[in-house]
Amino acid sequence: MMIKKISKERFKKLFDELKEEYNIAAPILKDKGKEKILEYDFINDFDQIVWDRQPDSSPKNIIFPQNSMLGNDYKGSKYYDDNLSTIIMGVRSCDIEAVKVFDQVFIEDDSYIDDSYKNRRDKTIIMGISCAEREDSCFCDSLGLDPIESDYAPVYIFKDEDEFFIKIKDEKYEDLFEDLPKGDQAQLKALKKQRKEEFNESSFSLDIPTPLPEKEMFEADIWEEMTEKCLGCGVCTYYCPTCYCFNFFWEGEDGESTKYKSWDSCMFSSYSVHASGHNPRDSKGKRYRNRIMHKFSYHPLNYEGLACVGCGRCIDRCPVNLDIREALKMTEEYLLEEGGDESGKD
Amino acid sequence: MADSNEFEPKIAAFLCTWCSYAAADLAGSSRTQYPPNIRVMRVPCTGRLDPFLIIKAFNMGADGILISGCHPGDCHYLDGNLYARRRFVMLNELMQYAGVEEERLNFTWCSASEGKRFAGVVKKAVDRVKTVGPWMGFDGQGFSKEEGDLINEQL
Amino acid sequence: MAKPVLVLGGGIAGIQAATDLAEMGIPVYLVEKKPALGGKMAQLDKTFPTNDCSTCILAPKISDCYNHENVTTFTYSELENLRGTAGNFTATIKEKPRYVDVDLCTGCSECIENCPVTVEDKFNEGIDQRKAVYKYQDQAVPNVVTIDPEHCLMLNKGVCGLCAKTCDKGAINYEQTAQTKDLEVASVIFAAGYDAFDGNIVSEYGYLNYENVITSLEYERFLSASGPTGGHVVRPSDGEEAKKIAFLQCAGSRDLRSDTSYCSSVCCMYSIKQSIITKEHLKEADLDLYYMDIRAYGKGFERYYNMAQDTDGINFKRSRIAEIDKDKDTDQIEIKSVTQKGDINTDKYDLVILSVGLKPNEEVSQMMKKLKIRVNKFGFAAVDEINPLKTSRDGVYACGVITGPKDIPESVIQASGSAISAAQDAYQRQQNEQNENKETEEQKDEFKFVDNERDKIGVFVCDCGTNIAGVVDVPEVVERAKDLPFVEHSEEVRYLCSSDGQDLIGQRIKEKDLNRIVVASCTPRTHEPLFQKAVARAGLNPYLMIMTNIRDQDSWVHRDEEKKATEKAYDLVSAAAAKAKKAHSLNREKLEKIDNAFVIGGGVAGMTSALELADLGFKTYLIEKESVLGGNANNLLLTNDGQPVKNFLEKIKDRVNNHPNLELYKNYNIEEIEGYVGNYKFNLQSNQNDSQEELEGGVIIVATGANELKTDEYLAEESERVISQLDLEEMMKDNKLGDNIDKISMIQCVGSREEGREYCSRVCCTQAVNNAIFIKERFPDIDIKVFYREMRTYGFYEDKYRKARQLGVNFIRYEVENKPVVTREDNKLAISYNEPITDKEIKEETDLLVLAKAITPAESNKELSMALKVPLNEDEFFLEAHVKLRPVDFATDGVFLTGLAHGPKNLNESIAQSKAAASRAASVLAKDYLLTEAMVSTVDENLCSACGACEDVCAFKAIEVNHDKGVAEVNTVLCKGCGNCAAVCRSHAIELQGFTNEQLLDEMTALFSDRKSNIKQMGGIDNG
Amino acid sequence: MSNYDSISQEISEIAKKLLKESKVDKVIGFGLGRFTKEITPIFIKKAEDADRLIFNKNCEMSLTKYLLNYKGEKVAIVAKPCDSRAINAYLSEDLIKREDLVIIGINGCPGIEGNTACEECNIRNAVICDYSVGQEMSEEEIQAEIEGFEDEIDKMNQAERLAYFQNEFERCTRCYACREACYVCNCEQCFTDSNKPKWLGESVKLNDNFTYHLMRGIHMAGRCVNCGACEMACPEGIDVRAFAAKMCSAAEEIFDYKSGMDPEQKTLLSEYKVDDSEKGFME
Repeated sequence: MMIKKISKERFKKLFDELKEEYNIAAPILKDKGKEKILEYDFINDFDQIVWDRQPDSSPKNIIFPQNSMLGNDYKGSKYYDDNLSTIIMGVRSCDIEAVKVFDQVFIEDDSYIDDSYKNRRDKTIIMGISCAEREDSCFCDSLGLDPIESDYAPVYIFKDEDEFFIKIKDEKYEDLFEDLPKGDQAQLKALKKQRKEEFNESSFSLDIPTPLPEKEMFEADIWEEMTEKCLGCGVCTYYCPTCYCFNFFWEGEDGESTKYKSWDSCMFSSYSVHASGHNPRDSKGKRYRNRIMHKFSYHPLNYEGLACVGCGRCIDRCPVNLDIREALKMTEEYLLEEGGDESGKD
Repeated sequence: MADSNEFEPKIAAFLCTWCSYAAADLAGSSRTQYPPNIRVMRVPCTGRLDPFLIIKAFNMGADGILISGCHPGDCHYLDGNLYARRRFVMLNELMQYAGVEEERLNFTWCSASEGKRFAGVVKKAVDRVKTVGPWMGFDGQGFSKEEGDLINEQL
Repeated sequence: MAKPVLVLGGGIAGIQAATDLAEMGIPVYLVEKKPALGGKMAQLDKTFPTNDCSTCILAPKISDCYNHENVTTFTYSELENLRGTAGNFTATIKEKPRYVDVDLCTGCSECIENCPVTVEDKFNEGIDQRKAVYKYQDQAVPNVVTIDPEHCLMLNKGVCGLCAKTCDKGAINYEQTAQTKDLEVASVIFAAGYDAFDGNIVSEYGYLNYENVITSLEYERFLSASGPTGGHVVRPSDGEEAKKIAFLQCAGSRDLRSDTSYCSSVCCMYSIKQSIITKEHLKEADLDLYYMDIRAYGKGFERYYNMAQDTDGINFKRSRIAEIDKDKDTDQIEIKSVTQKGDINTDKYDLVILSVGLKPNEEVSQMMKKLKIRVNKFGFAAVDEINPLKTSRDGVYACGVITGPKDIPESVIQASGSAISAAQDAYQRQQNEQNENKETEEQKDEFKFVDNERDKIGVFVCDCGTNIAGVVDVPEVVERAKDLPFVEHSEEVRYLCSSDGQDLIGQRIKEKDLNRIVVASCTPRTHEPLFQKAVARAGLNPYLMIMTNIRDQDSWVHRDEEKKATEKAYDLVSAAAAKAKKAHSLNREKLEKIDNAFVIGGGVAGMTSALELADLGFKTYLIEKESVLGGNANNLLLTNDGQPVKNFLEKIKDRVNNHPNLELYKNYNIEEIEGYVGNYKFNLQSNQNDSQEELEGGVIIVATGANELKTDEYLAEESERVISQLDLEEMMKDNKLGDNIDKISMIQCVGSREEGREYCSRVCCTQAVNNAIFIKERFPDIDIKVFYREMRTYGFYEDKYRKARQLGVNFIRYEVENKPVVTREDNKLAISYNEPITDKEIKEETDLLVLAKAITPAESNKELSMALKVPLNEDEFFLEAHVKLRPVDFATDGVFLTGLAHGPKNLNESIAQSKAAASRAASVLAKDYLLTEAMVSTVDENLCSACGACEDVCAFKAIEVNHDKGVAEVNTVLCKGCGNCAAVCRSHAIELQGFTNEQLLDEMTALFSDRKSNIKQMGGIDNG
Repeated sequence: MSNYDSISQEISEIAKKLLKESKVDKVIGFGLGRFTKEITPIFIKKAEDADRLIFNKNCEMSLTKYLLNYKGEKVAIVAKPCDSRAINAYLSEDLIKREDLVIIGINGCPGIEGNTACEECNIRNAVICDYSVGQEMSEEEIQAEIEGFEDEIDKMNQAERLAYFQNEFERCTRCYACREACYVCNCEQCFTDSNKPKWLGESVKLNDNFTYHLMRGIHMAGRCVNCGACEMACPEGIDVRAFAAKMCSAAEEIFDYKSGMDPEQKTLLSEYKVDDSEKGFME
């Protein structure tokens, strides 16, 4: 482990050095019509990076692009070079945890290794950043994550006003930061302690068994009511850092077609339609059940940890303000009322 | 279109079978010459034309469209062309608003006896499309290698 | 087996009569003197009062008729003789030599281009020129050339022969001779049409001396886009655009000095039409119409007339023409005219159009005389008011202008009407005939089902001799087509339409197991049926054949651009292949039907229709809500030609009461109507007692009549001395015109042609004239004044008008803004009016005031129109499917219209129309089953959200939302395959078979595939 | 609208009464989320919960579409003027039954915060309702609300417009939130999901994105009530309403047509007049 401490100016210099060797993606403000949205993209200019709040979307679009022709497709980004590895700067605990979910599914699961993901992932270095303040909708700590620091990123940044601690946990990358001035470990510890204290308690507390009891919850009658207002648009899944469902298709004319891999969404009514026309998830409730159960039951059953990281983006982006916390609370209450019977769990 | 450097547009033409397609046939039997830039798709009635098909023509790379049906009142199916007229007026508004040049959007009527007029309409439509050049797609990226190179040069 | 019927004349009347008969299953011989079908209507540009394009509406009718399996057409042929009696005629037909083998000629017109002889083109009224070998018109049916024996060098001088050299089909045959044929027929319909007045009749207007004086039919060709001037209005003298134009009405008509003293009925309207169209062509033009009375008496005419009056630059001048001269300097025509008040005006015009009238063809008149068919003094076939379609010779019927001047819809009505009379002579429904039919039809079901097989497309590209191959590089197209997806076979054929070519397609289908066929040749409009049959013969569903047009729309129109034409041909072939790939087997379905007919309304119209159908053997239900039959006719004294109406009425009422096939429901109201063509159900409720009836039938005829206007204008409600023309007839009937009446005043247009009732009631002028004559002949001392706006005694009724004036009836014109005023003083009526010639205000007493009250639509029309789902027009009369060519049909199949419910008309017109409605209804009932179209709409129930948009836009009421199932349902019997529903359906739940979205999209994909290599997709990015 | 509290209270009281008297099974309205202060659609089934109903300038969602989920049930709905037009449109297509429906219409709608559609909205009173709440707005007041509104895109030239929309639709991820939020989009299957035929590719490319929005745009013709729900729903802040709004203004300008004004009204493209405009046709 190595700790460095640098000024903003020095970081900028470092950035300029790194960008010669790496593609760099970081959260920058992007014009989205009337508003500006904080989103990860490949950049060339350090000053563009916004450090101080949770980006509006996760780095999923970098590590798992929406459409890929089974190579890379970054919409022809100017600052992306396919020959270089990529550093993603400023990734928060929640999003780091989400990358872990991807890694579990696409790389660590022996049953199938997704080469295109693995190639991309192998060429990606994640530089995490410590959260300083809670957003309205996020609740990672309620799910047991630490917003201050995540162990899963090999390099971690702690921003203190105009100064940056850089903690290099993976020896592999120490070379990159060798020349930087050393940081004081105690000072960093103090900063973390102060952060922790300042980090207000989430008003949202959750007491559910994980994995959620599969059969019991599958049969629970709460789903339709929970999703009465759901439009079925799929925005939640697109902005979810852990949703990784995808679809393959060919596009183009005879002899000239391209195979694509593209995000899918379990909230789409067409998600699980059979060729026969039958759809086992033929209602919004059933589809939302899949979303919750995947995150809180199926994933923990098959891997480790939850597949929800509490980033709250689905809450922010939902056009009708459907709140996953309300859904989880309803689940909790349902289990409390109905679920004295432990046999439901397995 | 290799024998000349001049831009030769390719225009998607939808003609109703009873009037305008007949007019095109009449232009043929009276040997009235017109430019070979249109590709005719025969439909029973302009009322059959879902505006989607017209939008799709641009999506696929047609440089323009030409739609011609029976004159109002002449519809073989009584009033199909009158419904079509509204659709086209609205579609035209939409396409122009979206930034598609009006010269690419050619709507008219031709009766079965208007062979000469049909030839004139084609000439006019082709001339109109020529004035605005090749359609580069809604993404502005062009459809052919040449167009692509042109854009890359500009970049 | 029904015996054939002979129809003479291939104009619109003949075509209609032939088609109706053929639809009833009766073989028809259609004989046309000219080299092609179409008659006068084919020469017209637009038609009034809708400005419909004449060709657009006529051409499909011609091809339907020409291609009908029951119609045998003899063009360029004439009737020589007719022997025998009704039911057993022998007609001798002479086919004139064309010097062209009709079976070999493809109509390619190469010979025409090479012909060195140029002559006047009769089709274009001699304005234009044509060659000695010629096509009668561009869209000639049959589409073959004819050699003009008068001018052909080879035929006359034995030199030239260029056409024969040009034609590699060997279709030219200078040795051809006239052929005579004897045809055995049951009955004959004369639909021989008319001639427009020629130059001699109108010579006094300077027609023969001044180039810039032309006839209206010549002008029609000027206006036609396919005419000699390409639709430009120019002066013949110098080809300059005409800016000031005069129309002279009644040129030759209503003229005592000539033998055309009748009114030609159509000239006012066609001149209005021409003036409106002229204004469309030439916005700046100044048009003057010189007229006596504008006779806008037909349905929708008054509105049209008003529209013209409201158009700037169209001026109606009520004046007589005094003098016509030419200004030698400017070539303009100078017209001196005199108004009613005697003012003289002089104006100059670039172009003067003589609104010439209609007269029977001299030869036809002579022929009729020869065949013992009585003609009237003008040479028209003599018919009467009660039998308007029957000639003096049994078994010989007449329709169209041959019975008197009339417009297109009335000709069509008469044609349909005469068809049912002719059918009664010919029609014997025999079992063996039905069996025969069934056998041929059922073959269609035996196509191999190939839809789920791997596509194997066969492409056949026609050279059409040199017509295609001379421009398009056919071998290249054939070669490249081989590489198209799923193309199994691609081949060049010299003449694909030849019987060898057709057989070749069948052979290849069998050899190579082809299951989709692409034919690249001429236009599918004429040749699709041919190739469909060729494919069907080889056991393949005909709808798996897709045709594309690389001749009429490619090689012929890009003659100097061989490369581009070849590229286009390839594109079109690839698009057709793409479409073929997505083609499905389609079938015309057979549906059961009920052979009974409903007739609603027991007036003369309803009774006539019902009797015609009953006579043909169809069970007919006649429904009348009143307790008496006869309707308005019960009030009439005499027909317009002086026959007692009562006798006629008694006769048909008696027949109605006693006909074995006719069930009469008097005093019944219709409670409910449901169903569709072939399967209607009526619930009737007696308005006398509780009895109810549930009846089933296949067709409905609406004959619900109309009413006399109820008004209080002119003290109509206040004084017993103010009566209507119908009341007057009642008085005349009862001999109540006694000594105490010295003065009778008649006011015309009471409630007609005014705001709120913008139509002419049509019958009143003639009725007033007839009644005035009746009175004058019996009481010559009674003073009769008729206050009129325009006398509309059209056709032969003009003679009555003249007679009334000769008898001393006073006709006094008034303007609608300045109506006569009626007052009552001491129980005496007085009428005040402006005397137009002297311009003096006059007030005088009158003993009786007779009002020509408007004919108004029945109040029940609204309710019935909703129950039947058929429309009303803005005046609330029923609205037919097409005012020109479908005057008794509704857009909804199986429902027909006749009589006053359609609009005001005279008795003879009602009778003719009722026969027509019966004829149209019979053509549905006479079939063994209903046959749907193959290309109809189908609904994917999974996608349909039952929003009803398709139902809203369907003009044929073929779609209905089933609210229980929550889906739209298509009645394939009614669907005409226009596809409007498919375009309006947002979820694409409804598709038009044969033109599916998939087919159109794939067609487009093929056409633009060379533009599809989007660089964003292919370039720049490593595909890994 | 001056007093949201009193309006909210009115709505609550109507709802309470309707539920208590079992006139309806549920009331669809606006309320607050459990963990946020954001407005969210709520579905009140018990009279005692009716107090949760509120109305304020953040009630941005279009609730009309939820009616399709309750066919055959008795439902009350809180309807802004634009929603009331949408209800009319559903009624005209027989998608819902008037007798099953109790409409609590908002009069004098002040517009929704952040919803640009409201800047040009000239229907500020519910056009169909059983109960109305709020103060009806007069024609003058409405004119004052929309005064000064101009379509900025209309002022651009052709190339600028194309560039503007390319820039917008470049961001589209085709999540179809605009579609799902829109009351008009109630097809059993959207054309975007159709395989036969395939109208659009699955990959998110500008050419197809643009095409999608055009196709959606033409489907809005004569049906969009300009509620702005699509724009509010777009997570990418794309001007997804522009085409629909253009269709509204064109329909009004050319055909004097406003959608959803009457439950008997046919949609713009399901009818015609003989003398309809031929704007944009070739000479």
